Amino acid sequence: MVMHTVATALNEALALALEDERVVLMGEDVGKTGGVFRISDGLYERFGPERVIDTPVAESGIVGAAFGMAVAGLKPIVEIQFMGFSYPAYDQIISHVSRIRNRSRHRFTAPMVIRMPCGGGFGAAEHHSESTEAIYTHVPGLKVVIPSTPSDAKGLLLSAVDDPDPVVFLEPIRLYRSIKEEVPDGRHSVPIGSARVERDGGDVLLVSWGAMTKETRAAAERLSEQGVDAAFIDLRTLVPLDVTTIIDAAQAVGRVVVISEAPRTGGFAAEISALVAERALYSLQAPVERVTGLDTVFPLKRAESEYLPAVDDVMAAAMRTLEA
Amino acid sequence: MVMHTVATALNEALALALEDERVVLMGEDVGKTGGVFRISDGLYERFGPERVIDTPVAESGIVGAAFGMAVAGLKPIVEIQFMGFSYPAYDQIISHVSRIRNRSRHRFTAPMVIRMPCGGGFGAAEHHSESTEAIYTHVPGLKVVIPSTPSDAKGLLLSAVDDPDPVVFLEPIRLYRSIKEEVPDGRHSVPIGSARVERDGGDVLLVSWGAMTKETRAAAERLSEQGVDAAFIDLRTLVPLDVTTIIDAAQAVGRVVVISEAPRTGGFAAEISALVAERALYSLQAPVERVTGLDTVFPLKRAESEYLPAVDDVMAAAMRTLEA
Amino acid sequence: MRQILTPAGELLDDPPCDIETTRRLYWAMIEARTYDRKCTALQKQGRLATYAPLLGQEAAQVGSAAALRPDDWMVASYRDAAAMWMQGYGWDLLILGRTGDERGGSPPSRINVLPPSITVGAHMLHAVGLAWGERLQGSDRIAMTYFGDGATSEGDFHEAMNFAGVFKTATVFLCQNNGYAISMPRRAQTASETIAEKAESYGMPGVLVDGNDVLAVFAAAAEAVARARSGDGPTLIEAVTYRVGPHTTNDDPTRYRPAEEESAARAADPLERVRAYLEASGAWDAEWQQRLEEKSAEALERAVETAEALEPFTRRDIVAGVFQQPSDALIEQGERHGW
Amino acid sequence: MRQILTPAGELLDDPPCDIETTRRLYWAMIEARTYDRKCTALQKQGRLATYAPLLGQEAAQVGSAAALRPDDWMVASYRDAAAMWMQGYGWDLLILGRTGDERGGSPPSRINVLPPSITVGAHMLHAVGLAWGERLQGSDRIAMTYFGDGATSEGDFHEAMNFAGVFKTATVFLCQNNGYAISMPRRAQTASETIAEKAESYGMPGVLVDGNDVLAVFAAAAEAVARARSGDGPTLIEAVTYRVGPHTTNDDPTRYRPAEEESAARAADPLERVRAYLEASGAWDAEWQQRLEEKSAEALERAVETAEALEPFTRRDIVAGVFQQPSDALIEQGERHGW
Ligand SMILES: Cc1ncc(C[n+]2csc(CCOP(=O)(O)OP(=O)(O)O)c2C)c(N)n1
Ligand SMILES: Cc1ncc(C[n+]2csc(CCOP(=O)(O)OP(=O)(O)O)c2C)c(N)n1
Ligand SMILES: [Mg+2]
Ligand SMILES: [Mg+2]
Repeated sequence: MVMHTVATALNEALALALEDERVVLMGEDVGKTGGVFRISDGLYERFGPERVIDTPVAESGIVGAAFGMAVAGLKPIVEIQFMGFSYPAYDQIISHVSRIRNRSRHRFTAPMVIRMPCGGGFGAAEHHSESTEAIYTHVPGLKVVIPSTPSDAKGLLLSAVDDPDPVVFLEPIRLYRSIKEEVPDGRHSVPIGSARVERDGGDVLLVSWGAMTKETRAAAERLSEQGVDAAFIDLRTLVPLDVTTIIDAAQAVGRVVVISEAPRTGGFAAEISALVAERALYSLQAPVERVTGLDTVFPLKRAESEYLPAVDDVMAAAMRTLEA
Repeated sequence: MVMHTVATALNEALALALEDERVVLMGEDVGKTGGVFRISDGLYERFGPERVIDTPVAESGIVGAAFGMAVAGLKPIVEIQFMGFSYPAYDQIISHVSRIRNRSRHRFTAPMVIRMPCGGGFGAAEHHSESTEAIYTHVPGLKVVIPSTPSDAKGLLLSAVDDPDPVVFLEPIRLYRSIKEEVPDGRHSVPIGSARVERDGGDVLLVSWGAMTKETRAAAERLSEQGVDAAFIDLRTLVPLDVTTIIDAAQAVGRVVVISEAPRTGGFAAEISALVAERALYSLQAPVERVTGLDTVFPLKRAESEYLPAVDDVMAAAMRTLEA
Repeated sequence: MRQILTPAGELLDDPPCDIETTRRLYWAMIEARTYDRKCTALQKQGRLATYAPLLGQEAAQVGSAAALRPDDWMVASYRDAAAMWMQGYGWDLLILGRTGDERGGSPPSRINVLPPSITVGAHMLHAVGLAWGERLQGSDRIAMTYFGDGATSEGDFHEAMNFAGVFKTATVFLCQNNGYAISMPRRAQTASETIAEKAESYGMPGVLVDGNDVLAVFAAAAEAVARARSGDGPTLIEAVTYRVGPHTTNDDPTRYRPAEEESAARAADPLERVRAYLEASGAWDAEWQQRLEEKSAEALERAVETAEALEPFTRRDIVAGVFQQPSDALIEQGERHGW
Repeated sequence: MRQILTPAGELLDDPPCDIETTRRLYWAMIEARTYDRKCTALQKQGRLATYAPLLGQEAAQVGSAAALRPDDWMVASYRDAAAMWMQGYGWDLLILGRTGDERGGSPPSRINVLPPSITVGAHMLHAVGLAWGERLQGSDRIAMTYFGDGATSEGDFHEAMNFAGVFKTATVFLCQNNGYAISMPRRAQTASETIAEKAESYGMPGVLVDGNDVLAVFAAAAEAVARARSGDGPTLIEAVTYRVGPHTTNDDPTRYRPAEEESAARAADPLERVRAYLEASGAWDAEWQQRLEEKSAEALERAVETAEALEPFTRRDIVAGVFQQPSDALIEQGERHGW
């Protein structure tokens, strides 16, 4: 066990993955500079320019070419520099990467990982703070993974590379270097499709993923100081969703708050809220609360805290479910 | 009043809109051929090639150039040949069309209409049967409209052209020529943001939009034959959503079925289901039912009826809410 | 514009292959035409979904595909059935796909031909990645991709050409300039003189060839394939041809092009050119022609039977195609009759 | 490569403007450099968000923008503050934007300059549409768009160039080839010799110009602008320059380029070249230089004050930017403190 941040855990996972000759890593500035977040630091030197590939600035090109490589038998890991720059590649992802298995009835497949740093809260320029997981979770044929701890980051990335299907792998920028924990050595893997129950509790269930786990965790702690016993599930995988874990907990607790950084309307939080109410209606003691970003463009540095859900917002929502 | 199909009503609305010199219509094959669905039939001849513009096959180019025109003071109406070909333009839509108002604090705006034929059920090739409204409804700054009757098609298209903000205008292909009704003459307009209560009823509330209104209507009729009094709301506008109409009805009826052609996970039906349960929890007599497409690629001709929700599916869901 | 056979079938240059090979190319063109006629007829009877005729483009497709090794990759589009068939994709599967059945997209494992691309533009990048991926695995397989004049307007054409140029992938870009993107004539699509010249922007050779001359196409493709295979990088070939039929069976070309243009193109038939050449070489007679036509008609008849005999495609099948292992939720969706 | 002033400031060709104008260009370049230094310093102090230095690109931006009419459109990117300022976009707004404030994107109504594009590639199409829209409204305004060498790899570059070529829009494409797209050197981005030559693919002229020579850039831009305004269509200009600083204040160029390359570029300073020319023409002295520097420093000081004095940007403001009339639900979101 070594202490890792999410960033170094991802770096280690990439290095382990690249030991398989079929794996290549490609994207803008992933090679010589090690990526704008240095997630691939040292890998270009270690595995060479044929395996760690600096590409031109062309997201559709990157994903489309990687798709061809995957069909030819490689396992490409693509880095899109920021989630907000994945949109030029959206057609390749939705029309081809996610569909070739179905289109060819398993004859051709595209096992590849599309990594995207996501989320806001670090004072970035426009387009650098996106949380548009909902445009990927709605696409049949894609798995969508979003770790929030160093261990999960490593274990899920290794699972994503091993997965026979394409995985959109979201990396919350705000968490890259904000948490450290011990991470199992070697080929530690975390299964795709299982949520992590971080905390048990009988009064209210908090469900979140990605960077918002930070605020959620803090809220759970502060609630506990106030005598409220909050359970907390970090989804980790959005597709395929661990419905059983969520619904069992919702039925047991009866009060649910879903926390997400994305704009409210049609965000993945809506899916969770809908599922909970559809499957646990008779256990619900209060309406499900959604604590989300605004239905606005993510604001620039000066006002981003006005957009992002805060610990207080999570607590207030939890209290509303208790008062209902 | 003249009898119109959705197709001819849209054609008339386009002709009326083009009477304003600031309006241009552009897209692939919209001119000389009048569009693959003939929605712009005759307009090239009437308004000329400068106003009804045949473009190269380049969706990002079409939307990006139209965006520039809109900023320069025109009111472009763009036709994307099929919704499944809107993805190459997704970056232009999400990163620029929807955001220029915010980015420039109202100094520059992009009032434009992006028309897309959508939905399946006519035996088309892959990519021609998409119902991905959820990737647009989640984008702040876009309005999303989807008429299902000739009158609404005309009235909403005229409102969309008049709107100061960009509108994604979805045209259910299956309905283009399947219904006829009398449509008010001239500049008849239907406000964006208001749902249409097609039918009142006290036993169960059916909520749908687009092509699924056809199955929903049929289900309401057959339920009524069986003594079940179904209310039916056609949303018509998805963003901004007419929350009041939906929630008032849900509270009054207490049983709700949402019907949508899109894949289930993260579809717009999830937003409706979530909203209803969040705002009308204490009135609900049964879990909200979602009747949707499968979480799969839309199948080809031979099997598409296996994917599409049928009248029976809607009825069965309604009965489940009644038996709960 | 490179030409070897004049429209009258006279040789202008050394042919790239012997007479026996030319006879095989001619046979393939007859198969292609038979397939095209069959599909057009089946579509009229409602037995196929929309169909995009390849009539007039037989030489461009047959001549280029003939340059490939059997294990090379092909990434083609909805109008390229003849090229795909040349590379081993059976008529039965091609027809099955056109009936609207996913199983038409699944060729046997030794056939490295992707199911036809319906989107315009995106698939060229796949051919870049395939060739690149083969090289990284130490193989000398190349990838040939087929697309139309209209597809060159898409951003993905640019990104594919640029990646191929930068990474020197073994990709042959075969553009069939058939004069139209649905209703848009070639001149209205781009302001360059030719499509071939666009290759220069990407540091690769561009070759302009008479796409109705099967020998010229074969020669150009063979050179490009050899170049790619030897590691010298990609080539763009513009094969100038004509879409004699409508864009698809839904289309009405009289709305946007003069009837004379169509009849002129019909007269410049790519098959007739080869026939005349073979006849002049003493390698064609009416009897052989009849045998070829009968053989092709039979082959197509069998293909239709095979395609139509398949058991229905079920909800369970739909669900089974999404992932290698469908999730529980997905299996549930496949098993429920209605929600 | 077109050049009018040698790096030593000697005239190779007729200058496109008189000495007085050249003095004004020189002053603008000093303003630009002062702005750049100021922003780099402010960023270090945490008063700006990430900043993308324009150091070394002053001539390319000032020379090209000088060719515009005040009401022409400009669509530029994150590194083009000098060009935008030339066209009337105030330093205060540019700095305000860099502090991370949406109000920096809102120039006064007579200024037809879009807020800087952060995405690479997409904005070139906007300049095509703007010029097209102006023409359809009977105006002879043209649109100039600024982008980097890296941006030419994006599909949207291709679509923009192609649309401009086909529809002959009055668009000037001004590519600042500064040698890098973050860490990717120009050679690794595309296999063509130059970027300028890519113009041919779109049926438009491509001009290669020394981007560190303000007079050559001005001359090339003035011709392209005149051509566009007279209805003769678009031009692509490649201004070859060098990004002397890091990509942004987050970047560390030592990871991917030799220090000598940077110092060589620093030595070939685009300002020094004009200074030497002006001095040789008797139009420069140290005292004037000092006055320019002081004036610029003051202007920038005031701009910073203006930007920083603004009241906070609130949740209500965020919500108010989405639509002309926010929906009730949106207003509610703006007014709630927390959910
Ligand atoms: C991305 C995308 N946009 C639009 C279409 C609709 N469409 C189908 S074929 C076609 C024209 C293509 O022309 P070309 O590339 O010349 O090929 P051809 O049909 O002539 O063989 C269009 C616009 C599509 N299939 N995909
Ligand atoms: C669509 C998109 N992809 C990636 C990025 C990240 N990015 C910002 S600048 C840049 C390099 C651009 O290089 P170039 O066009 O040469 O402009 P320069 O920065 O050198 O001025 C990249 C990759 C982006 N902003 N937008
Ligand atoms: Mg064509
Ligand atoms: Mg650059």
